[in-house]
Amino acid sequence: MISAGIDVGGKNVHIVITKNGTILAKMGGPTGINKAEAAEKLYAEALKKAGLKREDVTRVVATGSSGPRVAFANGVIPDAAADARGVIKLIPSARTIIDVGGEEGRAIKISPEGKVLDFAINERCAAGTGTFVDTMSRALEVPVEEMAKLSLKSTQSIPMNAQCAVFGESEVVSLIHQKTSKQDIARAVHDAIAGRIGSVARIVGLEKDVVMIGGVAKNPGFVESLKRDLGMEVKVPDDPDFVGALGAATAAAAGVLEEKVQAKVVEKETIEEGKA
Amino acid sequence: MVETKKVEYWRWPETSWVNPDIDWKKAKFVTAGVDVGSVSSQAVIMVDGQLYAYSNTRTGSDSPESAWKCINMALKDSDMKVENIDYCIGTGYGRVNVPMAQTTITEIACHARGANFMYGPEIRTVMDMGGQDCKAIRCDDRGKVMKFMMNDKCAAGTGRGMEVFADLIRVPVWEIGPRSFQIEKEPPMISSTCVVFAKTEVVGLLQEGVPENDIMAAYCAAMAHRITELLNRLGMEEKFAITGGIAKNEGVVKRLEKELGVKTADKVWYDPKMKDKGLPFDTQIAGGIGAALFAFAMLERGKAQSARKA
Amino acid sequence: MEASEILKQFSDVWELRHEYAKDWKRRTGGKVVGYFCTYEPEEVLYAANVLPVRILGGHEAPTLATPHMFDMWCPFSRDCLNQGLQGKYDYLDGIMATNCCLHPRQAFGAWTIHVPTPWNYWFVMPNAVRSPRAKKFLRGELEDFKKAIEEWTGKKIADKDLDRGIDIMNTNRRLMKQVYELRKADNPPLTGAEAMTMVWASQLMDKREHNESLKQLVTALPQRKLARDTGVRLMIVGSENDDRPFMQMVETVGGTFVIEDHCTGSRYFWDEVVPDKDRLQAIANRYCDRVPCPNKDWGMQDCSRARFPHILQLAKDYRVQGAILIQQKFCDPHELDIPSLRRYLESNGIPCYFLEFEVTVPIGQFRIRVEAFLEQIRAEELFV
Amino acid sequence: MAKYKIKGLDCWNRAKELRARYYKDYQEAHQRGALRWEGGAWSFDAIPQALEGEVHGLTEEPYGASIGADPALQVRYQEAAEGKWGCARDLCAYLRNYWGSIVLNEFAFGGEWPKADFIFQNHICCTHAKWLQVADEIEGGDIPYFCFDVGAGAYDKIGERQINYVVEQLQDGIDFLEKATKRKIVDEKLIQNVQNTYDSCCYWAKTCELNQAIPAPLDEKTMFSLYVLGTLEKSHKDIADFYKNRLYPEVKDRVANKIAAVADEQCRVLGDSQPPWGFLSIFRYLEKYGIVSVASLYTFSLIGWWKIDKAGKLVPYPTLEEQGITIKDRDHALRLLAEGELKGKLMWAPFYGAKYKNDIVAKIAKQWKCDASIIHLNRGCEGTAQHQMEMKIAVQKLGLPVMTFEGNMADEREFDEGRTKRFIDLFVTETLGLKKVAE
Repeated sequence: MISAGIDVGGKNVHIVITKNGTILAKMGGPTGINKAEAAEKLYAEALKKAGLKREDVTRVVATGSSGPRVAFANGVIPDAAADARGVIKLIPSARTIIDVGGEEGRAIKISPEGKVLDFAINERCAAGTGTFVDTMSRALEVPVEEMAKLSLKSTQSIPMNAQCAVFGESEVVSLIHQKTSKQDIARAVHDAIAGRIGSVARIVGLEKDVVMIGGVAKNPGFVESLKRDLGMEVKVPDDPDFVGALGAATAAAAGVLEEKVQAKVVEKETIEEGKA
Repeated sequence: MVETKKVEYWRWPETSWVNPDIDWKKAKFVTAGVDVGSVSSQAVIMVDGQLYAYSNTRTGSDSPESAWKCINMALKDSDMKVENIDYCIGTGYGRVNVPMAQTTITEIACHARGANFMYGPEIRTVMDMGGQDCKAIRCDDRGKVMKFMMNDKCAAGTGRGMEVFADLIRVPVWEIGPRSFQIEKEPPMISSTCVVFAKTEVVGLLQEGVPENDIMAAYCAAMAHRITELLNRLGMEEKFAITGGIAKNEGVVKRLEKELGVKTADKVWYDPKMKDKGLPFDTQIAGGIGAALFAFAMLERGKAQSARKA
Repeated sequence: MEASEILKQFSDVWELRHEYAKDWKRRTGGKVVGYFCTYEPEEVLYAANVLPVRILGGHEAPTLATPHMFDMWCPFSRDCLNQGLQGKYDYLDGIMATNCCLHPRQAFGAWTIHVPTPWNYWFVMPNAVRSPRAKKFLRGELEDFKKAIEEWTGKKIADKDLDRGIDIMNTNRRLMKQVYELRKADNPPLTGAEAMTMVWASQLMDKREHNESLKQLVTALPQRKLARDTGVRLMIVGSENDDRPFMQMVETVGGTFVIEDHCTGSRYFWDEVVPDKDRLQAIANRYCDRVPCPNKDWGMQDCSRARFPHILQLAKDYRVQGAILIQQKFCDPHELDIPSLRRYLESNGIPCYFLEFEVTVPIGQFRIRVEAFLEQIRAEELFV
Repeated sequence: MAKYKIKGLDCWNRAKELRARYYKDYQEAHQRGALRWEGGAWSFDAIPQALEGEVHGLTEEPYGASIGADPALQVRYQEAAEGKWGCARDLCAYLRNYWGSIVLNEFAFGGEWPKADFIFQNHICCTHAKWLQVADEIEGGDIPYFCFDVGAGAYDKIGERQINYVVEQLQDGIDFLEKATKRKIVDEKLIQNVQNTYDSCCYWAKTCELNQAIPAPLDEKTMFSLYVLGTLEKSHKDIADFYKNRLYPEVKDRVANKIAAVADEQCRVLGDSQPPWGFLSIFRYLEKYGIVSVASLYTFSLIGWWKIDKAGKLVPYPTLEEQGITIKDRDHALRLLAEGELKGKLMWAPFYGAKYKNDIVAKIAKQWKCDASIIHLNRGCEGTAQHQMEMKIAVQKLGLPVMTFEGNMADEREFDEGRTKRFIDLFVTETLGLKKVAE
């Protein structure tokens, strides 16, 4: 059976098409302004890459913060659920998942079957997300990939005080003025976020194996900082940013079909409101 | 993960100006104020307390460089050299890294003093909307700070935020103000003013097909609201003037006036001579003006010696 | 000994607090009890030859505390718990807390569950300290506390022991007050950061040793001249404060802290126990009559506060030109007082500036605020 | 096809009527020559209500909560408190609503802010004494103010000394009241009020106890609106009568007839702390999955009195009848009142340590047959947010799945409805493995 998983996040769309569990095609790209369109377009490309027609695909499951926007999906599953399914497929020994994407960092505790037992997310501030890294790389005037390499060369740890991404930016600038090496600054940035994410992970409890996924997992500098913060090994699968999509595809194959979750807000009820 | 930069919608034009009617060589004191902010840098040159030249440039990652860049730009159409300056005061967020400055004074004091010079002695409340700080200042008729407050450890509702927004919505930053009024009716404001999360929210609105102008209106309104909160905490007293970059954004200013129920002082020189000559009025140079005026005062009062090298 | 050397000793105890406590145990074979709030009656602990050490900030991101205290709890309390969870206090024989504010109770609660400590005690300190009923009630609680310690240490606490405990504490208070007296000078012989380091040390080390150093300090300080301009005479008021980088930063940009009202400063030691043949009652009276924490400061007939006039008096005695009001983020007791305190001080001609502390303060952002505040105070120099 | 019958509460309108009357009485008190007083929901209203003549109180928390139920109003009030008075944004959300209301001189139920004649407060958390101390200041500082302290220790440590400490303060409180109002305390009234207080507090606990039944006759969302009366004036005979003779019998009858709060009850949830009042809709959202919040330490013991019996079970605190007590005189009344509030109100236990809360919560989870727990990490009230993370760990140890979500009982700026529903979807479909029930 052929199934597809589509992960539509804040910044990127990731698509995985599988046949009886084996991956036929992976396709990723930026969401741009219109996420639905981007998903549509990339899905077409993915099918082409896999040499398939739409009707060949039995079931499509979407996930990610904008999963519900994917009109052609047969169902939607929550992103943490997709993470869990994807990770357990790739690394069966995984018990704790740390997923750091552009706008959210989350930790998930899973059972050996890949069921979500507990989860926590980095609440309401950007200082624990990929965006923080992007902002800092802009301030440091080196691309993120470069930052990763630099931080691995760093020899000392400098604490960053700023919580806010924008103040972090100016803290980086003042570190530059203090003639702090770019290596050390890069590490300071990674350590700062790792600290935030690390404490989120501790909320669900750190059970081995800890697996990190999401776009930021491609940043070895950050992974290093995270290992340091957690004081334990952190595994990273190949293409860590495709894991959510893979999980959705797995769900599709398994036939998990949640009816689309409407985001409509129920009208407010007051304290007098009762059962009557 | 790294964003490849397209057109930089946040980038605004850099400017400079020299007053042709002043012969600085006759001056008793030539003073300068260099305001190195987190986003923009200005240099202001004053001749015996008269505005002689200024520049408004973008701050790079290196403050000393930015300082040189803006002071050289201010003097590019003048025969004055930096060595001719008697006393220079550095201000702004990068004030400690202004090589040509003899001393530093915070932008809070400088903006109050500058606003007093630009808008006149009736100003009692000054709002400096800078790159990453909002400063609400109460001052007396000489522009002396009586009380002030700054935004908390988060950059929501600052100039930097507006730039990120401009980039995101792909509209030149100076167009946001005017376009934010080309709307049917005022939309609800963006709920999160956090630079990063506002981004998420804006993207959401764009996807729901909310017209760009409405989103700009919603963002400007959110910013105006943040500033109102700060002013309420400070305790607002008229007349009220705005300095800094955001002052140029009518979209924010008009909404701010509406929410406060207070009119902001007109952006024209208080000094009739300057007004009549139609000298350019740039709200971003208030800090530099204040610094240059303080430098002049310190020389006059013998609190400082001329550092003139030539 | 030189004043500077003695102050250096205090600074060393502050920096090497754990080494000090471990060494003290080795030297004396005594027990060490950690405590959170200055309403814990150290007199009784000293009477039992138990060393009380206050849990103070470690100033590292409290990542281990997050699973136990989510971030609406004050950073100081989270910091305290974090150090417990890191094992930094593994040498403690006991840990105790009291009815102060709700924040340290979180830390204490988690501590008793997750940080193995042989003995723990919850000491009930009444909140209505201005009620005539509190003193009697507190005496009873002290009785229980004394019993609990006797059972724990297996030694009876006699009146002479209580007298010793009271004397150690009172001597310490008296000597530190003498040092503070010197801060009234035009050019104080010690900075605010140094003065507070002295108080922190007092909360961390054996007060008998602290007292010996203080005796020398009191004689040595008058000869000390600091090669610095005192600048603006500042007061700092608010919640727990052990942020030395902040104190030092302010004193490098043109100000000097000449007095403060913190439970890590004058509020901790200002009042002595007035001896009475009923020792426990004497101790109870002291803790009810001391300069209160805002949390315990309310009137019996009206909305008056006992704390405000005291703070104003300090400001006058120390010729304060401006006050910096600080609080740990989320510190309700101080958040509840500060708007009123600010109005009170400003109406009495003392300009105020407010700052909110976290585990680490963003020095850069605070520096500009402080500089601007100092400029505001001496602005006249800048006008023709 | 629904699993159980459901039916609205017959006494519902009576509850609404009592609540409405309470605020109206306070507002109009002066027109009737009656006195007005402010205090907390736990301020032993039995005492000021025993003053001769007509007296009406305003309790601060429920008032703040009512404002919280209306996000637009709440933001306006809070911005007034934060802006015009200058208080911190992270203070108790009820308090900011309350102060803002005074700052704007607006009574949330219409008209101007009705200034009180005196304040009779008690200090239950860091906020309480200061709440009305500052309110008094905002109003000019001329309101006679009294605040007593109940911080005498945890329920299992309450002995003679602790009771005496509170009773003596109450006696001082009576002197204060008589001096401030130039009216006398009427002992007959006081005795009756204490009797009523016992009925309100014990019968609320008995009603909560009935919720151990499957299906649960009440869901927490409804209970929120029912305990409110007890936070207004538990010493009032109409309110005591409501709990004893209207609510309790009706809920008993629901249990007998298997009338459910939620038709498709399939998962019983243990809650904690106040809900985000402006967003009670999340409870409706849970019902789509057949999830019923049936119990919480907060809802049970905010007004309910409880004790732990010999078997270690959590049971309602005995009424005076059950104890065979008739109140003799004023001191007897004060003593009984202090006893009930100090020993019976387990809500206070968490203030003395995480273990207390965990023990009680574990009993509730077992006795009320909870399958899971959803904890509102309430940034608006540090009192009820005591040890919530420790509670999470403890409940997970019991084998119950736990979901937490950050929010604020009365500051919508700190609650993200969309995200919370996302959490619920994940928790319910994945961790609990439940499907939405057909609508």
